[in-house]
Amino acid sequence: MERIRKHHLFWPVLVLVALLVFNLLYDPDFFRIQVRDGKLYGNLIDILFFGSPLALVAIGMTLVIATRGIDLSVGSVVAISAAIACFTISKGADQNDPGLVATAILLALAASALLGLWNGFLVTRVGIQPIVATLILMVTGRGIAQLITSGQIITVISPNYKVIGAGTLLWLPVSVYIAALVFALAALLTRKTALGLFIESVGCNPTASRLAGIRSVTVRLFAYLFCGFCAGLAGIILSSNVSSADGNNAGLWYELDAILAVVIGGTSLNGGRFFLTGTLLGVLIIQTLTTTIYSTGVPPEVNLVVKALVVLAVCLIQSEGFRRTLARSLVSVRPSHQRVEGKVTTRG
Amino acid sequence: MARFAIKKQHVPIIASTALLILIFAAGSLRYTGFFSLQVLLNLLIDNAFLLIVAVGMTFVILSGGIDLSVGSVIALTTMLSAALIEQAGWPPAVVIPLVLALGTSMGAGMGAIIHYYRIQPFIVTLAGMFLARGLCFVISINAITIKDPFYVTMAQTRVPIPGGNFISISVIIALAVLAAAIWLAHFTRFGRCVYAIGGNEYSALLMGLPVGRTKVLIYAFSGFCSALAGVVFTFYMLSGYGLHALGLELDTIAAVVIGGTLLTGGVGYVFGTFLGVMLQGIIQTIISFEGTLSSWWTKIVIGVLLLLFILLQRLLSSRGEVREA
Amino acid sequence: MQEREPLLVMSDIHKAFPGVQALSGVHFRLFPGEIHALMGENGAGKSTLIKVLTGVYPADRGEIRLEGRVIQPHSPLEAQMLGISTVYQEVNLCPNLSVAENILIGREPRRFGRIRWKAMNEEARRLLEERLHLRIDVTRPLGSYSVAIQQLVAIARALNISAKVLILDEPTSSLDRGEVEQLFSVMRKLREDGLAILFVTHFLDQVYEVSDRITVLRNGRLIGEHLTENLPRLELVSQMIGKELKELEELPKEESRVADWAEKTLEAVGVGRKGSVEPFDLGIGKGEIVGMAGLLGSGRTEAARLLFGADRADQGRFVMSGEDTVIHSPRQAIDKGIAFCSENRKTEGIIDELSVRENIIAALQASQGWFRALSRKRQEELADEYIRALNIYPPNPEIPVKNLSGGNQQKVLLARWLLTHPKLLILDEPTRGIDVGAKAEIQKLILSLAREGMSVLFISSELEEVLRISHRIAVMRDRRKVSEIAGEDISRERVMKAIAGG
Amino acid sequence: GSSGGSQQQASGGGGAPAPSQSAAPSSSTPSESTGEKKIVLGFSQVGAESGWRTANTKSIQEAAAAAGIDLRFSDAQQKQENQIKAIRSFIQQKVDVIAFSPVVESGWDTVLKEAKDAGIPVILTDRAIDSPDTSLYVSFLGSDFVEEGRRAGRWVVEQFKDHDGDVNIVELQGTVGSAPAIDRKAGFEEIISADPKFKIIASQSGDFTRAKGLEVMQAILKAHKDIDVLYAHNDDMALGAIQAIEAAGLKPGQDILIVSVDGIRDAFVAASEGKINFIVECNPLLGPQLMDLVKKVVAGEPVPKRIVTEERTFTIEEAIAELPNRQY
Ligand SMILES: Nc1ncnc2c1ncn2[C@@H]1O[C@H](COP(=O)(O)OP(=O)(O)OP(=O)(O)O)[C@@H](O)[C@H]1O
Ligand SMILES: Nc1ncnc2c1ncn2[C@@H]1O[C@H](COP(=O)(O)OP(=O)(O)OP(=O)(O)O)[C@@H](O)[C@H]1O
Ligand SMILES: [Mg+2]
Ligand SMILES: [Mg+2]
Repeated sequence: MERIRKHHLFWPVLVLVALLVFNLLYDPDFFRIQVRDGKLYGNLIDILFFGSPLALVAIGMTLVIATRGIDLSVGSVVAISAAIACFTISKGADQNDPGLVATAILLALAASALLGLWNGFLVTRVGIQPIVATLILMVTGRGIAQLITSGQIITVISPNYKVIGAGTLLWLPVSVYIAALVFALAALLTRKTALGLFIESVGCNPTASRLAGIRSVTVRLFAYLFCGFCAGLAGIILSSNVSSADGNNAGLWYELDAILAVVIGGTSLNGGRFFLTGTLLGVLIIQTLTTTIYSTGVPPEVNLVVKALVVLAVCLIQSEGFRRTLARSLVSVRPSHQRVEGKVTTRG
Repeated sequence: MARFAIKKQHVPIIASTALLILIFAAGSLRYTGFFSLQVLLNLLIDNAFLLIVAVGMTFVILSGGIDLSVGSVIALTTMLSAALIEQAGWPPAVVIPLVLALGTSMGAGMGAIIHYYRIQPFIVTLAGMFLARGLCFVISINAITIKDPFYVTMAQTRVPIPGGNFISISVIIALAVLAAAIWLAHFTRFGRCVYAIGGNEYSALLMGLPVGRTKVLIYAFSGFCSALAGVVFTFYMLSGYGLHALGLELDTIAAVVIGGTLLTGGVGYVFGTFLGVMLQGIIQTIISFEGTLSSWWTKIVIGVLLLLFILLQRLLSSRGEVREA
Repeated sequence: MQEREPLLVMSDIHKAFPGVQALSGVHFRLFPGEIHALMGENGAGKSTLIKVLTGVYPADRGEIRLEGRVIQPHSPLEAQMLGISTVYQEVNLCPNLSVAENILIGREPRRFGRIRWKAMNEEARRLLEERLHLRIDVTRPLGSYSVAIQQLVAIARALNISAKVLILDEPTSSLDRGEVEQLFSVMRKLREDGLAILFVTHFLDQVYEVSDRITVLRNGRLIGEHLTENLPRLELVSQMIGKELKELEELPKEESRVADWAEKTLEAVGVGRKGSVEPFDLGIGKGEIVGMAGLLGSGRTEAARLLFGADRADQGRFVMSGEDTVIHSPRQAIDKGIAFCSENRKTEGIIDELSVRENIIAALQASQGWFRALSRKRQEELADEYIRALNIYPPNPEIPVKNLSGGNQQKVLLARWLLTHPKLLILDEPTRGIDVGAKAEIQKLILSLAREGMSVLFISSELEEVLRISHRIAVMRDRRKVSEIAGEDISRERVMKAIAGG
Repeated sequence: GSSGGSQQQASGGGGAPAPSQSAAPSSSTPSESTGEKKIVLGFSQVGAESGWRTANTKSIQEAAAAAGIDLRFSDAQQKQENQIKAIRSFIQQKVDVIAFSPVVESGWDTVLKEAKDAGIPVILTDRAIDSPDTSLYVSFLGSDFVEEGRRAGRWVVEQFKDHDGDVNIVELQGTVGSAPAIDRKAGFEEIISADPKFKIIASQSGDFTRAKGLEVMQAILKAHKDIDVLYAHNDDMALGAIQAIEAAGLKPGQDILIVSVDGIRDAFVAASEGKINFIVECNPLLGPQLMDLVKKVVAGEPVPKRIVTEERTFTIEEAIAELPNRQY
């Protein structure tokens, strides 16, 4: 029991379970999953389905944050990738031509990876602070996306393209498989090769890492590139889901949600240790919260207040200091004050 | 040793100033009506509130933290002011101190959570951002216009400057805040403690500095600045609205960082922030003088100008460093 | 002396960290007007005791009395206000602030709340010069100075606080003889003024030179408290280590095999860098140990960094096995079989969040690249091997390295580089903060590695150590290499003379 | 008629009078005749947040080119403060007329006074401002969001006039706090509140986007089983919602009646497939009307204070007929 409680994922899991239980109490049907037209249909599936693009972005973001960076441009990359894919398809004679769709996807992904590389270049080679370097693309990127779409929403009619974001494979949405695949890829890359160690060490202490011979430039470049790639994939899923590309709104505020997910998952914004599974849990928490808000009919004007309170609760409950205060005030043995404890908190 | 020897730490500031002058000169050559004092003064008038929040944010970033709640606190301040004045009929003399106190205590609350419960500033202030913005809509979804004579006077009074130009009262407030903040950062114990915390929080603690108190104060100060910026913003807009100052936190952070403050904390100058704000303003001005850009080109050009500026700044700075060495 | 009331009494102090009982039932007394040495192996709990005393960590159990009253400081600030001034083991100052600020922050001279910068710089300059005979530009950021200077600044800060108790946790670990003398004379003066001084060091000579009383800890337990004059050296060592030990000094001095060293592992020809080191020549033979001696700031560290590519040399060339090579980055140096263990373990050495295992294998893995990952099993084997070889405590490869005691962190760094089996190993203050037993072990290890053909460049501020193990000594002065002394010529006097310049 | 659009040059330089240092009220009211000097129009657009807005921008740009008016266009990226800055810089550039679509209704007095003092007439497009001082602008050209909501409401009431029992309505709101969302909601509620059988069982914000419309509708469909009507504040949300309804195995337009506002082309396509039952148009093509107005203002002719743009509503049949004519 003690071991479980000490596990870094214990509290995120608890929060997620609490949210789900709340839903179950509110609506006993919440967990019901039906099979409809050969696919599973239900709230839980929706959470996975709508969570998958965010999960993709957050996975990429985790690596960037682990290197002590941040990527604010993901939302814009989502929009650009969506725009490129839809624009390419819309220019085709036969929008449903598999070759065309594949070309469109490859183009979009290549562009996204390139944009990620550009961010990495600014950060590592030019030495611009990550937040500013990626802010540039965040601003410019929306413009580029709109330039591609001429400010319009490009609608495509391409069942083949639609499969990616709205299709079903073995009862589950295709996008869920894509997210799972990328997650597995990231986990494999970071845990089976030495990349994870390098990323963590660069994020923890860049100087020491350089002196230990770790190619910190390459490592960080890779992180940004991967993040761009993930955002691009998310853009394809999002646009394919609604069969259209909206340069202005696609992926709007994604950067905040993605960073939030990463932080809830236990990765520190100061770089170093990162937790991909934690990030995934963070995404599920955020998406479950969103779904909860929609399905319980919280009035839109208080949505944000609810979100704020939940976010606060999530991070307070993860704080050992708060739990101690809470326990103390519940038991109310004797009010004693907080102790200064240096940087001794261990993450198991 | 010479009296005019440039210190390495000052190189970015000097580079930014030089660039700002350069851009202004370029703008003057390119656009009619650009080369006038009033254009510069408008820069101040239009960015007074940004300057005020950015000053508060500078302290936060110097300490190695971040405050995402500033834009929402501004919105909440405008909303609260408007609701209290127009709907509840309270006098401005009560409302303004009240909103300032509220902003300050909200900041202090976030600071306390950040410090005592050791939660990352990003997430705490993000929650603060959602909360403040959400509270706006709880007060009212609609915009509330302010017709109170005091606010109208504050909004429309033009303080004449020799040469037929003018500034607004908000500019005076903003410049006063700037001056006070420079003093605070460089000539008080509090300010130095902020730098120390940014340099290394654990060391600061071991050096016997009041880390906890200072951190709470830093966020309280940022909250105060946001609320004050909210008041100035209310003068500027004469309305309370839940969507005011949307996304301002990023503009603010950008201004601070462009001004040479390191996001990792401990390095930077309040005056740099002033330059950062002016730079963002001048980019906006250039865009509106250009007058032929479509919406997307506007974004692209803003981004490209930003990039150019930062590249030049780095180039100049590294030159300076080489010469210094 | 005995009859006086102790100024400070810590009784029955317990402190546990996850997995480690750092202190169990420690009693400690400190009398006014004495210098009290706290001794123990690496990881014995010395620093922890100090941190408990100064409110950095809360004690799990126990009581602290100062002048008879129970105190319970919750932070170093409170401890300071109670009159306890501390220099912690690692340099805990702010690298971004100026030297003057680091000394005086929190107590700046002010007028109407406004800091008087001029007065502050003046005061800092005066303090450093008068007390520690150090003349540096106090307006420059602290981070631009070497570790030794930073250590002196930290000491100056502590000295400037009017205190009843002064705590110095390994203040001398990277200071040279002269600086140490300076510090000791200040300490003796403070002792006369009635201050109680707690002093931690691993240098036995220093203990016997200044201390009046010794408390020994082992594995977090109190072993004994003695008056210094009643405790012979060997007895002290065996109390610390827990077993009898023959005199440590008697290391087998290598009989020179000068002939072998004709084959050079690395030759630097006219290598230098503007503003840091004047061009110098240095060749290191296969299996040779070259020591580097010099005063504080003489440029030893900076010369070593050039050889490793940590800073890029802007003049001269390198020759390895007869061929010209470029060394522009640590990466290239490592690929060519050079390793460099930095003196600054906190900022340039350990990767603090990562585990001991990961820290140990970092350099080896880096040289193997991304895809040839060491298997987890292999990593554990390697880590275990070196934990045993260097006696790293606690012997758990999975704890974050930041939770290790200072000396043990140093051993982890050594392990990291030994693991790469370099052709040339550059060691900058490798024994910094390492206890007597371990120091001897490490010296033996270095000698045996050299016998197997590894070249070593050995930098230490402890001259004795350099003299003991070097085959050849390069002396630096004012950022220039001024002489080279080899073989039979090596003697304390000659080296001292070269260092002093004559 | 259409004329070559290459008249717009990159930079100004032509039209403005000799630069004077002061921005003090000058007596140089736009007295130049429209003869040789081109009229300079400063237009501050809200942003490019939707296809509707882009069509609006395009219409204005094309109409200006066609009318031979020198357009200074500035995009506010959805921020009121940017619009205020833009208007200040128009004053600085001494344009002949300023026109803008206010981001919000309130907070314009200060800057419009400056314009008034500088003698530059102001035209509002698309949205009104709520200033009591109507002398700050010469005319307001645009649609009436409340009326759009009412039209949607009237259609719903009409459809269910013979229906007894509750009519369950789901509302997809626009961005919380935005003027169209508030007004379209208010107008709709005003009409349906007349009869208590109309019940809004869920009302959630879909941020005016397809993706959100889909996501929100998906959740609502799980929580509510019998929905009769979907009222979406814009077409994009309706299009997203249609997808959700289809995924739930229902038939949009039949099982759930759908009303939406705007009238973009994709909505007409959906309507022609019977998936949207009623479209309330909100016309973005104000350009030609605006240019006429500008010319009149400059010429000193009297103009009406309020000009409502011509807007229609479309049932499925009308939508099918209209579809070929839709440009945006
Ligand atoms: N923050 C911490 N978290 C966990 N364990 C710790 C922490 N700090 C110290 N320890 C452990 O407590 C024990 C005592 O460490 P301490 O730093 O007091 O040793 P020390 O006697 O000062 O050694 P050294 O001579 O190497 O400085 C060690 O085993 C160390 O690993
Ligand atoms: N007067 C001074 N005395 C000592 N160090 C100085 C002095 N002035 C500057 N320094 C700084 O100290 C550093 C000296 O270089 P370096 O670290 O190579 O010396 P070192 O011989 O290794 O001595 P140390 O024992 O201090 O490490 C330089 O970075 C320099 O900036
Ligand atoms: Mg220690
Ligand atoms: Mg050195």
